[in-house]
Amino acid sequence: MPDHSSDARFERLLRRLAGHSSRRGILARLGATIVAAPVFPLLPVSHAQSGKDRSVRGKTGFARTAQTKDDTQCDYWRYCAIDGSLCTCCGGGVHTCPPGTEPSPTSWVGTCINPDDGRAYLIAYRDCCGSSACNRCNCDNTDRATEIYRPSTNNDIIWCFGVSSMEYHCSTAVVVGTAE
Amino acid sequence: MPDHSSDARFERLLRRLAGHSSRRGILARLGATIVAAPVFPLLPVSHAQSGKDRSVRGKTGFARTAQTKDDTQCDYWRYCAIDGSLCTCCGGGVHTCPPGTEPSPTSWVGTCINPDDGRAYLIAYRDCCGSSACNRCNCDNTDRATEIYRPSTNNDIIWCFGVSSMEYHCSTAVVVGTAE
Amino acid sequence: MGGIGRMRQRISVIAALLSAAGVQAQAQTPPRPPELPVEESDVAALPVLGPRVVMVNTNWGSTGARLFDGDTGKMLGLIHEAQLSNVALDPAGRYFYVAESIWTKGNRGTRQDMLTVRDARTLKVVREIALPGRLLVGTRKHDLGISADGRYAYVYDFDPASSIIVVDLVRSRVLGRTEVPGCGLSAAIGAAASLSLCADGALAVTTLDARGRGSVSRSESFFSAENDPIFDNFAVDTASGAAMMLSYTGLVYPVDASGEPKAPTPWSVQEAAGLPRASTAPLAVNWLPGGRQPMAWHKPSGRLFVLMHMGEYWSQKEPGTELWVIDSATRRVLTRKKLKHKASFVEVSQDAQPLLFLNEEETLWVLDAATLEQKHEIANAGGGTLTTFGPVR
Amino acid sequence: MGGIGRMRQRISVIAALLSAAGVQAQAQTPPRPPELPVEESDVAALPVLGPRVVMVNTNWGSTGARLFDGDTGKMLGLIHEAQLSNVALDPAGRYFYVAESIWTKGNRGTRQDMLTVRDARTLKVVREIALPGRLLVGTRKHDLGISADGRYAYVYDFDPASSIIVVDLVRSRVLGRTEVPGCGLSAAIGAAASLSLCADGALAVTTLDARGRGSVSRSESFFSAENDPIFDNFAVDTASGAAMMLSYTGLVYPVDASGEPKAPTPWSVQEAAGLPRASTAPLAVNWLPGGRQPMAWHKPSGRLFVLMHMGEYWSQKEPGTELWVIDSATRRVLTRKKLKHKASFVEVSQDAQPLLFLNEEETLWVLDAATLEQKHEIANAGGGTLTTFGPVR
Repeated sequence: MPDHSSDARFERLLRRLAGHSSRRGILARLGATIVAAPVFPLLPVSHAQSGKDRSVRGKTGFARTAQTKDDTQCDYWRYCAIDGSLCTCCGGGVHTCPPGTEPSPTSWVGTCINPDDGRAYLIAYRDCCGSSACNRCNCDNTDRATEIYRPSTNNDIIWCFGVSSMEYHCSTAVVVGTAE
Repeated sequence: MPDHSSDARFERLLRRLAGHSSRRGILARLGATIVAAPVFPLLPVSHAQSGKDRSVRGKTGFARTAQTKDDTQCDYWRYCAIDGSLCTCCGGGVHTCPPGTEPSPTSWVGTCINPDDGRAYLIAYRDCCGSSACNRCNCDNTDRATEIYRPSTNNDIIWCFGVSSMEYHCSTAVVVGTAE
Repeated sequence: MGGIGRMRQRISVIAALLSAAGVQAQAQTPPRPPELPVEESDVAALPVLGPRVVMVNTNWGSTGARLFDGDTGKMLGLIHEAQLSNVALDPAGRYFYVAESIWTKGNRGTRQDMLTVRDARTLKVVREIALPGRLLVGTRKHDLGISADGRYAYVYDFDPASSIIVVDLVRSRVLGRTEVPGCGLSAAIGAAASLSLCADGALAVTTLDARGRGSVSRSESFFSAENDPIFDNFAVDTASGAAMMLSYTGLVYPVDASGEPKAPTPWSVQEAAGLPRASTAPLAVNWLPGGRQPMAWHKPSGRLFVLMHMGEYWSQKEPGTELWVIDSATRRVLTRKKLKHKASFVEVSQDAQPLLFLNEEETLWVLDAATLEQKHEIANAGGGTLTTFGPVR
Repeated sequence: MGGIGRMRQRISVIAALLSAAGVQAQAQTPPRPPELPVEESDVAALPVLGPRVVMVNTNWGSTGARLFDGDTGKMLGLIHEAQLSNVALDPAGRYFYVAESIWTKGNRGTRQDMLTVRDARTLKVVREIALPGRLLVGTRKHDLGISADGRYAYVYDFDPASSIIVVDLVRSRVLGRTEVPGCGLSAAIGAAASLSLCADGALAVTTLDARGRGSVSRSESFFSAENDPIFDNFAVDTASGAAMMLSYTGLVYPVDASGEPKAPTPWSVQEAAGLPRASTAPLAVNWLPGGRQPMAWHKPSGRLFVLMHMGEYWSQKEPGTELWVIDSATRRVLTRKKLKHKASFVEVSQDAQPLLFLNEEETLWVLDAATLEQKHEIANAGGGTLTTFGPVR
């Protein structure tokens, strides 16, 4: 279980959200920017979905019908707030960018419930950038997705900041921690 | 009736196919190139469709059902060999490019029968270039259309030579003479 | 190739053409209509755009902002744009402004953010004003604002820190950048201000001083950007600074952004229809607003047109299956119209007998806004935000 | 902004996050599976491409050359390309070559024609070789040829005069340009030659000398490029210079382009099926080949796969409703298979138990080429020319 009461967890998580890649000094440049922005709630973990109610009554429509077997379908559990082409249909994987693309060190996040263990996980939706749109398995799930003035949970923005190309190819869904 | 036996007609026609625009010296540059290419039959006028048989038996499927009333439909008589978006659906006209685009001084050609007068006309399909695809009223008619090694009657080539942008927007169908 | 060789080839081509096409006798069928004249190629110009013209901005895929005459249903032209661009009309109708981001090699090379100024009649590029950045996002109207007097453009940037880039359109240069931390969007308000929404549930107004430098003032927090966000594509009257905003649950916020930003008092579209307010609880199925541009505001009559669907909460992108016409003065739903086709975008013209525009996928529908009778169904019109030309954006 | 201000803000954010998400007691439900581990983002590499991989080159609209594993039906990756590009694989499998044309400002600015060399495993750009031009046209395979030994690229240009640009791929530079007046295409033949078709109905072979300069030799005229053209997308065995070509009326031309180009002797696909040859007369309805890539050639078995439709002549772009499997040695149709879905593109793998690929709109079908049984229907695969990796292009 992660230690919720220590700064270390948040530092770790921020590093992870920022891809903890120091390649090209991204973390130094972007990490600081993200942290500096005073009212981005980077970790939307404190609300309904991350609470304890894992009964049918506590789950969104997406969470009630989500599955854990096929990550090329829009109803795969991690995709509760994804928007775009699934990288799993494009030569990549659930946390793997297809050949010729780069994972963005920045991302929007979702909080999705894994039906196998009943836990809410924090999912970083990292866009894979650098090639033209894959355009396969297009999904647009909107659990707790917000507008662009609250960008950390907005899935319409092209999240290709800090990579060499801003061409959007597909989106991955990376487990970056629990949200309980 | 044009005088078929004089060079003047061909000179005139070539000028017309080249848009007879001396703006930016296009004719000087391209006109010469076209004329110089020894085996482009620039005027495919000598064959079946330009012969005398205007009966049902002498007409292609397109010509038998072509109409002269609505130039926003693919079966409008001039469009017998057009490929692309009709400029008549894009803010232009049958020989008018939409705002923000330029007619190419070069074109492919078709020989289409006007059901109102029974004549075969030589039609220059001039692409309008400079804006992204209009993408409306897309037609692909293929009467006497050929492959790219016979380019003067190929409708797949982006015929935006000699204009400031090669971005394809739509295609016009300009009467440049009779083909009888 | 030498000139002489060229000339020789040319003569032989003409000879070949002559022998092929040359001497066919003309069959004379007596009472024939005259030959069609040979034609010249020309280029159309746009008309002056009235209030009943709508712009459909397709900024993903087959890009281009397509203009349609609402009365005839005909396309008037396409304003070229790069992917993920914003397009706005100069209030005086002289220019289109395209905020776009282009790489020198398509997906690679040097990034060039620019405000491309196009003549509103010819659509030709008049000039390009280099920008120091801009956000790349689809289907948002208020990433680019033009001040009511046409002097300033406000370009919203997020990189990923939030700021508004102010462009002096008279001098064609960037004046500067104002940070709007924790806020987003840059809708124009009056002559020298820009309206944003913030993640803490406040409004922020960035006001320019005499030298064009912005200072930000914020309202109290009045909504939850996390639990009941206001849709980015709200309706704002640039001239007066009045705006109508709509939240995911269906709360309408009548905003006055003309002075110091004040927290508005919301009312519920469901209550306006005699229904209870929408619940955000799972399993609760409500009538909810949804789509990408879910509300239009006819300012002269005070009517709102809202795209509504039945669903659980967090279905905010679902297209509308009903159109609700609401009198914002009495806060009563006047009509609930079941739509023949779902729609994600709605806009209304600001004239006395307004037209209503609906868009979904690539189809545009034009309706009489009073009778809701369909006047045109326009195929392959593109898909994206709808804009009419007038004070309300 | 100063570093100290940044640090202060950072601390306050973390504090805010802590207070929001912080001290929730953990509900302990005893026999729970372990937590999922946190994950790292990574990037896949392409496998070595076997003969049963197919490339679908969508070079208009949503561009990209998508690679699919014919056995699993899974997409392996996308090779980025500008609109109207050609993509070819180095015969040694080390590189992809993308012949593309990019303007510095999208639809305007400076034109840049280039052969972009991408690593065949990582798809990263290795280098860009500037080209002096190239033709912009959709759905053509033989605008870019790669010599059998991987040394030369042949880029077809038409501006509007015809030429072949020869690129030395070892030294990464353009060697020169050979004019092929009245001809088009540049399919690679052997180590140092390129095959074109001509408007006068001849073949043209451009052969490079030791310094990479081309000279053109032409066959007799043997077909009518005006009245019964050969489809641009013929099948050619790069190694041997043998090719199978197909005309609009359904004549098959078995071409040997290994030496001096010779006029081939055609035979009819309709006669191979026991039908009369197709008529070009109006009102005559025949079985005709059609589509954009209407014939595939499995060289080891000599089988041809032809997309056929019923129609009048000048319907050459009509997609096939039947697939005809023909033994080119005996010139007999072995099978006529009614297709469940129309198709405009057909290709076949060159291995012993070949796979057949069909494409229409955005769907790719994978069939067993012997039984014609469907193995995969792949949605959103893109649409365009199909290429398998082996000697036959």
